[in-house]
Amino acid sequence: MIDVMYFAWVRERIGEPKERIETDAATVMDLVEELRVRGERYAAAFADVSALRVAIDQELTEFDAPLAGAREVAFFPPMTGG
Amino acid sequence: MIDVMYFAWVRERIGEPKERIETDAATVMDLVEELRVRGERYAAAFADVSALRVAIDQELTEFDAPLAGAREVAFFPPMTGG
Amino acid sequence: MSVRVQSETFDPGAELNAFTAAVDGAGAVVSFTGVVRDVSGGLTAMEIEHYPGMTQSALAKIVDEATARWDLAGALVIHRYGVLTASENIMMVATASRHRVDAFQAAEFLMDYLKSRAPFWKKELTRQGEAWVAARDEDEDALKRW
Amino acid sequence: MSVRVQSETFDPGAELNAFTAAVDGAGAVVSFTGVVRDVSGGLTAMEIEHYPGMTQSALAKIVDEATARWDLAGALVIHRYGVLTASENIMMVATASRHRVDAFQAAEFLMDYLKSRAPFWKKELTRQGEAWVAARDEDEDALKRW
Repeated sequence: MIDVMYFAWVRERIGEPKERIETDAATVMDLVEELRVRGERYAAAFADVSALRVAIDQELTEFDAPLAGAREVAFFPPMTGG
Repeated sequence: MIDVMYFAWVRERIGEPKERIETDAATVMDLVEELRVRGERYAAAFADVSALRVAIDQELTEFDAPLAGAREVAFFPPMTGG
Repeated sequence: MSVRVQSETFDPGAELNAFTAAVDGAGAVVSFTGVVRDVSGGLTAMEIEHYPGMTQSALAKIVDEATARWDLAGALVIHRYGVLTASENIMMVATASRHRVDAFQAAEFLMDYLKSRAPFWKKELTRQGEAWVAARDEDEDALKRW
Repeated sequence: MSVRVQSETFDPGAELNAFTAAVDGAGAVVSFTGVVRDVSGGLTAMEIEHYPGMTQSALAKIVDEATARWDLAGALVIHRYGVLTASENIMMVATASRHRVDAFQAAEFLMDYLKSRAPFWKKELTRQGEAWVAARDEDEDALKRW
């Protein structure tokens, strides 16, 4: 089980800030593939991963990063702080 | 007649902040040559003009600048503002 | 070194003075304040979302990096989240050093990283509707110089 | 655009807040504050001499140059002269812009020019005696990047 979190417009497209997901995905990208087939809202949110950023356990990482041991994965658009 | 002003250690070496001088000097450097022969304190202050800066009528300039029409010439070390 | 993530507003002048007093001995203090501006002329509010579990640690990491790279006597980051209106302060960075170049460079570094690597997202609410602020390529490019 | 040359002290925080309020609409405000620091551990005072007839116009010219080069909503320079003691504020620069890069660049430009082109001279009075602060080659070199 993994906590998957969504922020900003990713959160709005999916309609949830957070969910727990049962997955055997090996990498972030594998998880994205699993999410995409969950329905239209997911397909819309994950249509273009180049427009997204991902963090595993609150550290920014890449989409080819392994998920082994991960407790929390977060998807969001490029950050706009400052 | 021209007002000649001295600041910082130039002022201290010469012992005066300001004096009026009768001069026909064509350039700043000509004026420096005239001042140097006024005595030891002047010779000490103007020993190395590369260590000095000059302003004519309150605008920074160079030692080869013409003095024609100048009302005020100021000599001082490199500035240390900020 | 101090990092604060908060919804409440803050007083940049009071923060600057307190910061300067605390880093006694540093000759150079640089501050940056980010203010909500009404670009379109119809802004009713700015909403800032963040990733609570990650924000504090991401900011602390950025500040640690700045402290390692420059000779700093102190660094401060304050960043707000929640709903803000025009002219409200969004965030503030302050750096102190014996050398003005270090203070300036560290402040710019902190700002560049805050823009693109701290988990904040801004949404503008205008009379015409609402829109997430898009990240700008030049903000991503700005990181390359460090 | 505002230039003040004064012997009295000033409150950087209050100045920053007043400046920010006056440039309403600028999203980015940068400030630099220079503070007397006791490098040697024996400083009793810092004396700042200036060239009254030239100071204001030299500073105004530097500010005009910054305003011409960057997209500024405002710029402020305050510089003191006279006798100051450790931890007193010497000077302050503030810039405001819609773009953080402009605000930072203009503030650094103003500082670089203030260091080497504004007619101020600092003397340090210590228990061991007094000495004029020497201009540093790196301050002169800093002008080359502009």
